[in-house]
Amino acid sequence: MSQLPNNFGFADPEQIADTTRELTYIAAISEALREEMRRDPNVFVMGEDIGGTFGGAFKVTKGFTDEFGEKRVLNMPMAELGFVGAATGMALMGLRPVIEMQFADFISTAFDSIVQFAATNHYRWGAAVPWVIRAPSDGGLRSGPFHSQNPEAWFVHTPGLKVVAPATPADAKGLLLAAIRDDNPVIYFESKPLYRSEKGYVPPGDYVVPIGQANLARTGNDLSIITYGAQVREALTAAEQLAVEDIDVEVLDLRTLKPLDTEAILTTARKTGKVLIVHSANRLVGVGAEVAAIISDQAFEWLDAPIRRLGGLDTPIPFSPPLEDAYRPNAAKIVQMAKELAAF
Amino acid sequence: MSQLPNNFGFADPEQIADTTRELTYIAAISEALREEMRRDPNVFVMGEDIGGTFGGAFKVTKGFTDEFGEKRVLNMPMAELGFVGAATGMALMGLRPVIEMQFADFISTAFDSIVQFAATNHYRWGAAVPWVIRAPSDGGLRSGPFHSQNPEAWFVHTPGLKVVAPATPADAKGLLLAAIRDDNPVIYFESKPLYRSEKGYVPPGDYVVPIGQANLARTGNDLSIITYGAQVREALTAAEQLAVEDIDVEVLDLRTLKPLDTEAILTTARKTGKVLIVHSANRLVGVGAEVAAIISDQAFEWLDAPIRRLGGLDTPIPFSPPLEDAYRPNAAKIVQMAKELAAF
Amino acid sequence: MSNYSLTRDQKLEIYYWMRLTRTFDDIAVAYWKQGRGVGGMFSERGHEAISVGTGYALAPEDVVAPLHRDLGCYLLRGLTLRRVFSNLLGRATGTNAGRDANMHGSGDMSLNLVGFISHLPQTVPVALGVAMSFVYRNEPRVAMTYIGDGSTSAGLFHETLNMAAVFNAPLVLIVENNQYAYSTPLVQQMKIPDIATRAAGYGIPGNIVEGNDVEAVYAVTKEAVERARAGGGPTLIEAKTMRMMGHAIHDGAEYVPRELLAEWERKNPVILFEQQLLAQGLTDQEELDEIKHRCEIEVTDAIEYAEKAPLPDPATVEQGVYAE
Amino acid sequence: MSNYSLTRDQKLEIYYWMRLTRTFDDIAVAYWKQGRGVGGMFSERGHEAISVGTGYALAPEDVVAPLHRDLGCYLLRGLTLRRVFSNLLGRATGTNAGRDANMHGSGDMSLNLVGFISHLPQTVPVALGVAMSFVYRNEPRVAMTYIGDGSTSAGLFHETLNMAAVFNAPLVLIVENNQYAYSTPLVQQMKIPDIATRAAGYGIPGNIVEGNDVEAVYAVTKEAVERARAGGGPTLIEAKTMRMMGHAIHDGAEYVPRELLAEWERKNPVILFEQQLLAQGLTDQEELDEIKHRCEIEVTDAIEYAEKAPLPDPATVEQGVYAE
Ligand SMILES: Cc1ncc(C[n+]2csc(CCOP(=O)(O)OP(=O)(O)O)c2C)c(N)n1
Ligand SMILES: Cc1ncc(C[n+]2csc(CCOP(=O)(O)OP(=O)(O)O)c2C)c(N)n1
Ligand SMILES: [Mg+2]
Ligand SMILES: [Mg+2]
Repeated sequence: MSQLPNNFGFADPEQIADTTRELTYIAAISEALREEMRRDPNVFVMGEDIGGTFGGAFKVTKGFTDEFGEKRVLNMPMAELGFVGAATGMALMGLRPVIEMQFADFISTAFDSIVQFAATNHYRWGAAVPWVIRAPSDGGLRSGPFHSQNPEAWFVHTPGLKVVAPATPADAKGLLLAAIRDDNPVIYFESKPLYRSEKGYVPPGDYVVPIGQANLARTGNDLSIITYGAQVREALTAAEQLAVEDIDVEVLDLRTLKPLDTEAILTTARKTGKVLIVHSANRLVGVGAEVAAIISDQAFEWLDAPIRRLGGLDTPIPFSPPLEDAYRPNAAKIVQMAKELAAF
Repeated sequence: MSQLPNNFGFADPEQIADTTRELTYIAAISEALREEMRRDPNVFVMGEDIGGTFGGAFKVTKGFTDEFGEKRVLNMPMAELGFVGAATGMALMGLRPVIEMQFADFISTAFDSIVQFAATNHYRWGAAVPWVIRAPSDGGLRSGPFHSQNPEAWFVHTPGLKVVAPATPADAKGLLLAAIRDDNPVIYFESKPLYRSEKGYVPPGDYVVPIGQANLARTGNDLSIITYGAQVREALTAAEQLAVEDIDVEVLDLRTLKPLDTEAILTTARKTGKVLIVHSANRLVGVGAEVAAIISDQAFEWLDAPIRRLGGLDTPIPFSPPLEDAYRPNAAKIVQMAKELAAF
Repeated sequence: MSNYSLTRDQKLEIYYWMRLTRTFDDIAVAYWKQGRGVGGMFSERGHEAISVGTGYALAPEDVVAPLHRDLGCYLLRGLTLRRVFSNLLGRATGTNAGRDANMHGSGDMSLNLVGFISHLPQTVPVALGVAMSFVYRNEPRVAMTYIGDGSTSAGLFHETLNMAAVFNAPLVLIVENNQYAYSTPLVQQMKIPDIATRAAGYGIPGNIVEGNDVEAVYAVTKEAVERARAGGGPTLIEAKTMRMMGHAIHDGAEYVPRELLAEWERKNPVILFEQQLLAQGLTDQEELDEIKHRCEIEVTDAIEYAEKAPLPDPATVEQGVYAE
Repeated sequence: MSNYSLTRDQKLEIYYWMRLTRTFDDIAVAYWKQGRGVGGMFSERGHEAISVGTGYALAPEDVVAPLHRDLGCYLLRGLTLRRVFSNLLGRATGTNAGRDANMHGSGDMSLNLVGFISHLPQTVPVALGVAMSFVYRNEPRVAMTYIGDGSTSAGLFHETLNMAAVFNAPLVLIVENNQYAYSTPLVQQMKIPDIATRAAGYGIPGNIVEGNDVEAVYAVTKEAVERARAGGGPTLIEAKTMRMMGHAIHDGAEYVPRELLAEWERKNPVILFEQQLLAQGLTDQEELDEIKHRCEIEVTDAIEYAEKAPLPDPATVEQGVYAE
C-alpha cells in the first residue's frame, strides 16, 4: 500500500459543521469517493449509469459529473468484461479507476478480466494494476437470485487480488480510501442491507483503515463469532441477546478477506476455544471454510468444541420472503447456534 | 441421475480383444465419449478444434467427425461464453452436449453462463440443463499460468453444479459416463499430467462410477490423506515411501467434489484421527478448506492432531521449472508433511 | 410482407393481447406505487406492439425466450395472468413458485417458453442453442429471442449472431431499441444510428421496423420466422420504440426529456392499433371497449387469485436445486 | 499514404527488423525441434511484415500490446533478443524472469510495451484503456494492439471497438487474419469474406491491407496512428496473411492444405521486401546479406546468453504477487 498522505482538508463543509458526523454507510462510501477524487486527479469513477444527473443505481455518485466533469465520471455502455479490461489498461498507465458494478452479482460478467489479467499481472511482469471494483452485495431485500449475491469466495481463492468487506460506515470510508490508494486490484464488497439503515460516526477527512487488519467488534470470553459484512450487525445483535443468557460472546469483524488477518483469527480462537463463523455467502467452500481450516490447523490445541459455520444454503438465493429468510443467516439463527456451541 | 441402461455391446472390438484392457487415462476418456455417442443419439461433442482430421488439442475426439459427422462434432468459433450458452439451450431441448474446454484455464471465459444461467436454472424454473464441460486441468508440464490451472473451487462454491475429478483411467471413463447421463450441469476436471502417463484396467462397455462416492484408494491406520485428481497418484507414491518408515497411510480419493462424500471423509478422519488434505489447486479457500471445515465440525472429537493442508501457493502458476516445482504439491512434499503429522 | 396478411379475427386477437398487456401493466404499476408489491417490477409500457407482434408470428412448436418487457409474448404463449401475478407476489402458485423475482425465470418448457436471467444478454446464446437443436434434429422449428439496445453493447450479441450465421441456425433476434439502457441514452452507448447495421458484419439480414406498429412488426417477424424455418438462417430485426416509464418501478426516469416521452406517447402502440382497426373498418369502439373490459376483469381476477395464494413453504427452500 | 513515405534508411531499418524476426524464428524453431526448448513456442513466420510494419508506425511515446506472433514489434520497441530467448528458456534474465511462458507476459512499461495473456482477446480492452488514459490526460499518444482472425469471434472484439468509438479513443486495432484459428479455417469461424466489414457496425473506419507487403502495412497503420493522435478516433485494420507453421511448435498443421502454404510462400514477406528494395534500387544483395549475417550473430549471441543464464531461485516463488 502506498504512503498515506495528510488530510488535505477537502471534507464537505456541511459535514465538518456536523460535529457528531453520523453518516449512513452509503453516505460514507460517497464521501470517501468524493474526497479522494478531490485529492488525487488520477482517481476517477466508471460504471453503468453512474454519470449525469442520475448518479448510479444507488446514487453513490450523484452530483459527481457536475463536480468532476465527464472525463472523471465515465458512464459506460453495458459491457462489464470490456470495461474492466479498459480499467486495467488505465490503471497500467498510473490512473486509479474506481469501478462500480451495478450489483455484485454482475461481477461474474467481468470475471475473466479480473481473475486472469488484472490479478496475475504484477506477478507475471511487474506492472501494477491499481483499480478498485465496488460491488454492492448481499440480500435480505427480496431481490431474487441475481441482485443478492455474495461472490467474495471466488476472488479470495484467486491469487493476486485483495478483497475487503466493510461492516460499518467508518470502515466503509476507511477501507475505500485504503483500497483506492493500494497499488493492487482490490474488490470492495459493500453490503446493500447496510446502505441506509446502518449509521455511525465517520471520522472527517483523511481516514484510512489499513487493508489486512480485522476489528474486534466486541470482546467476550465464552465464544468467538468470526464474521464480516452485514452479518457483523447480526452477530452483535445476537451477542446482546446471548449476554442476557450469560453467554459472553466475542465478535471479530474480519474487514479484509484477502489477505486474512490470521493473527486476529487465531488470537480469538485461542482465547475462547469455541468458534462460530458466519457469513451471508453460501457456506460451501466459502471464506468461512478457510477460516475454519486455519483454526483447525493452527489453533487445534486450544479448541474446546467443534468449529461451527453458518452461511447461506447451497442453493441460488430465492426471491420469495419465506424462502429468502430460510436461506439467509440472521441474528436469530446465530443465537441458536451459539447457544448450542456454548453448551458443548 | 437417470437410470443406467445395459451395455449395448458397442465397445471397440480391438479393445474387447485386449483382455487386459489397460488404457491410458486419456484413452479412457475418449472411449467413454465414443461409446456414449454410439449409444445415445442425443449426446454430442462441441468445442474448439475438436472436429475434422484434427480431433482437439489433445486428440480426444480424433476420428469422431468421420464416425459421427459434423452435426454431432461441433467445431466452434473461439467464443466460449457464447457456446456454453448455446450448449445450455441445446440441453434445455433434451440434448446432452459434452463441451471441451481447450484448457480448464479458459473456463473463466464462460464463467457467467455457467454459474448464473446453467447452474441456477433448475432451481429457478425447473428446466434441466444436462451438459458436461470437460476441463483439462493441472500442471507440472511447464505450461505457465494459463495452461495449468485448477479452478474447481469456484464451481464447488457455486450452487447448482456438480463437479467431478477422476484420478484413474477407470474413473475417467466411469465418471464421464455418469456425468453425461446426469440431468444436471457437470464439470468434469480431467488431469493433463495423467493423460498419457497413467495407465490402468478399464472395464469394457457400460461402466458407470456414481457421482458422489469417494474411493478408498488405500487403507491405513496412522493417518488419512484426502485428495483427488493428479495428487492421488502423488499421495499413493508418498504412502509407499511412508510405509517403509512404518507410517501406515490411508488415502481417500474424493472423485466427486460436488456433492462431497461427507460420510467417507468423516469415516477416514474418525478412523485415523490425523488428516492431511492435498490438492494441486491453490490452497486458499480451496476445496480442501471445505474438507477441513467439515472434519473440524463433525469429527472434532476424534481428532488427534491439527488438520493439515497442502495445496498450490497463493500465486499464479509460474512457468519456469524451479518455480513451478516450488509452487506445486508432489509426493516428496506429501511425505514431509505426513511425517510431521504422524509424529504430532 | 403481403404474403403474411392477417384476418380480422387474427387482428382482433392481437389487439386483445396488446390490450391485456397494457391493462396488466397499468394495474400492476398502480399496485406497486401503492406499496403493495413485493420486490421490484418492470413496466413494459410502450413495448406492446413488439412483444405481441413478434410473439404472434411464431408457431406453437417454435420456442421463444422473452425478456423483462415482453409480457405480451409470455401471455400469448399461454402463461396465465394468475401465474404471472402470483410470481410477482412471490407466491407458491407463481410461474417459478417464488424462486425468482418479477418476470425473471418465468419459463415453462411445456409452453416452449425459456426463462431469462438478469445477466444481460445471457438468454441470447441460449436461444441460439435452442435453434441449433432444431438443426441437430432436422426439425422445422424456429427460436426467437429479444435484446435491448443497451445489451447490444455486450459481447454476447456479437458471439451469438456470428455463431448463428456460421451454423445457419433458425434464430430470430429482436432488438428492442427503446432509446435507453436504464439511464443511459443511445448516444452514450454507440456511435451508429441503427443497430441493424451490425447484421452485415455477420453476413445475415438486418431489418428495421417501427416498433409501435404491430402490423409492421408482425409482418417483418413472420417473414424472418418463415425464412428461418425454411433453412434460410438467422435474422436480426431492430424494432424502434421508447421505454415509456422508468427502468423499473422505483425509477422516476427524470433523466428522460419529457418532450421525448410526449412525442412517443402520440405513437402509443395500443391506441395506434385501435385507430388502424377502426380506419380499416374491422371493428367499432363498442367492440374495443368490450375487449378492454374483458381484460380488466381478467387482470382483477389474477390479482385476487394471487393475493389469496399461499406463500411457499420455507421447508422447501433446498428442493429442486438439481434435477433428479 | 504518400504523406508517410519512408527514407532509404528507414526502409533498411525495417528490413533489418523483419530479417531479425525471421532469423530468430528459424533458429528457435530448429532449437525446439531438437528438443532443447522449455515448454511450448509459437512461430510467427509469415507475420513479419505485419509486426514490423505496424510497430514501426508508432512513436516511442505510444503504447503497444503485441501478441504471440508479433515478435518483430517487441524487438523494434527495444525488447532485447537476450531477454526474449532467456524467457523462452525460463531463465531469471528473461523478460518476466520465468514467471510466464514463451512470449506471454513479455511486457515492459519502460518500453511502453504491454504484456499479453493467453485468454484471447483479453489484451484488446486493456489497450483500449491505455488509449482512454491518453484522452483522460489530454496526451497526443496512441495505443495499438492486435487480434487474430479467430479471436474476432469473441465478444471482447465487439465490446472494445464499440467503446473505443463511444469514447473516441486513440486506438488502432490490427486484425492479423492468417486464415486459421489453431486448426479452424475462416469458413468455420464466420460467414463474411472480410473482417474489416464489421467496423461499420461501430461507426469507425475499417481498412484492409495486404499483410505481407510491409510498405503497405506501414502506410495504412501510420495513417490510422496519426489520425488517432489528432483526435480522429479508433481504426480497425485487417491485414491478410497466412500462418506459415503450425499453431504452436508441437502442431504439424496437417489440416492446412499444402497448396495454400505454397501459394503464400511465394508471398514470403521478407523476400517480397528484399525484392522491392532491390527493384527500387535502394540496396544490393551484398548489403542484404550483410544484414542477414548480422542478424544471425545477434540471435546466436542471445541463445548463448540465455543458455548460460541462471534459472530463477525457487525461494523467490512467492515474491511479486502484489505491488508494494
Ligand atoms: C450483465 C448485466 N449488467 C448490468 C445489468 C443491470 N441492468 C439491468 S437492465 C439494464 C439496462 C438494459 O438496457 P436495455 O438492454 O436497453 O434494456 P431495457 O431495459 O431498455 O429494455 C442494466 C444495465 C444487468 N442486468 N446485466
Ligand atoms: C479464451 C481462449 N480460448 C481458447 C484459447 C486457445 N487458443 C490459443 S490460440 C487459439 C487460436 C487463435 O486464433 P487466432 O486468433 O486466429 O490467432 P493465431 O494463433 O491464428 O495468430 C486458441 C483457440 C485461448 N488462448 N483463449
Ligand atoms: Mg433499452
Ligand atoms: Mg489466426
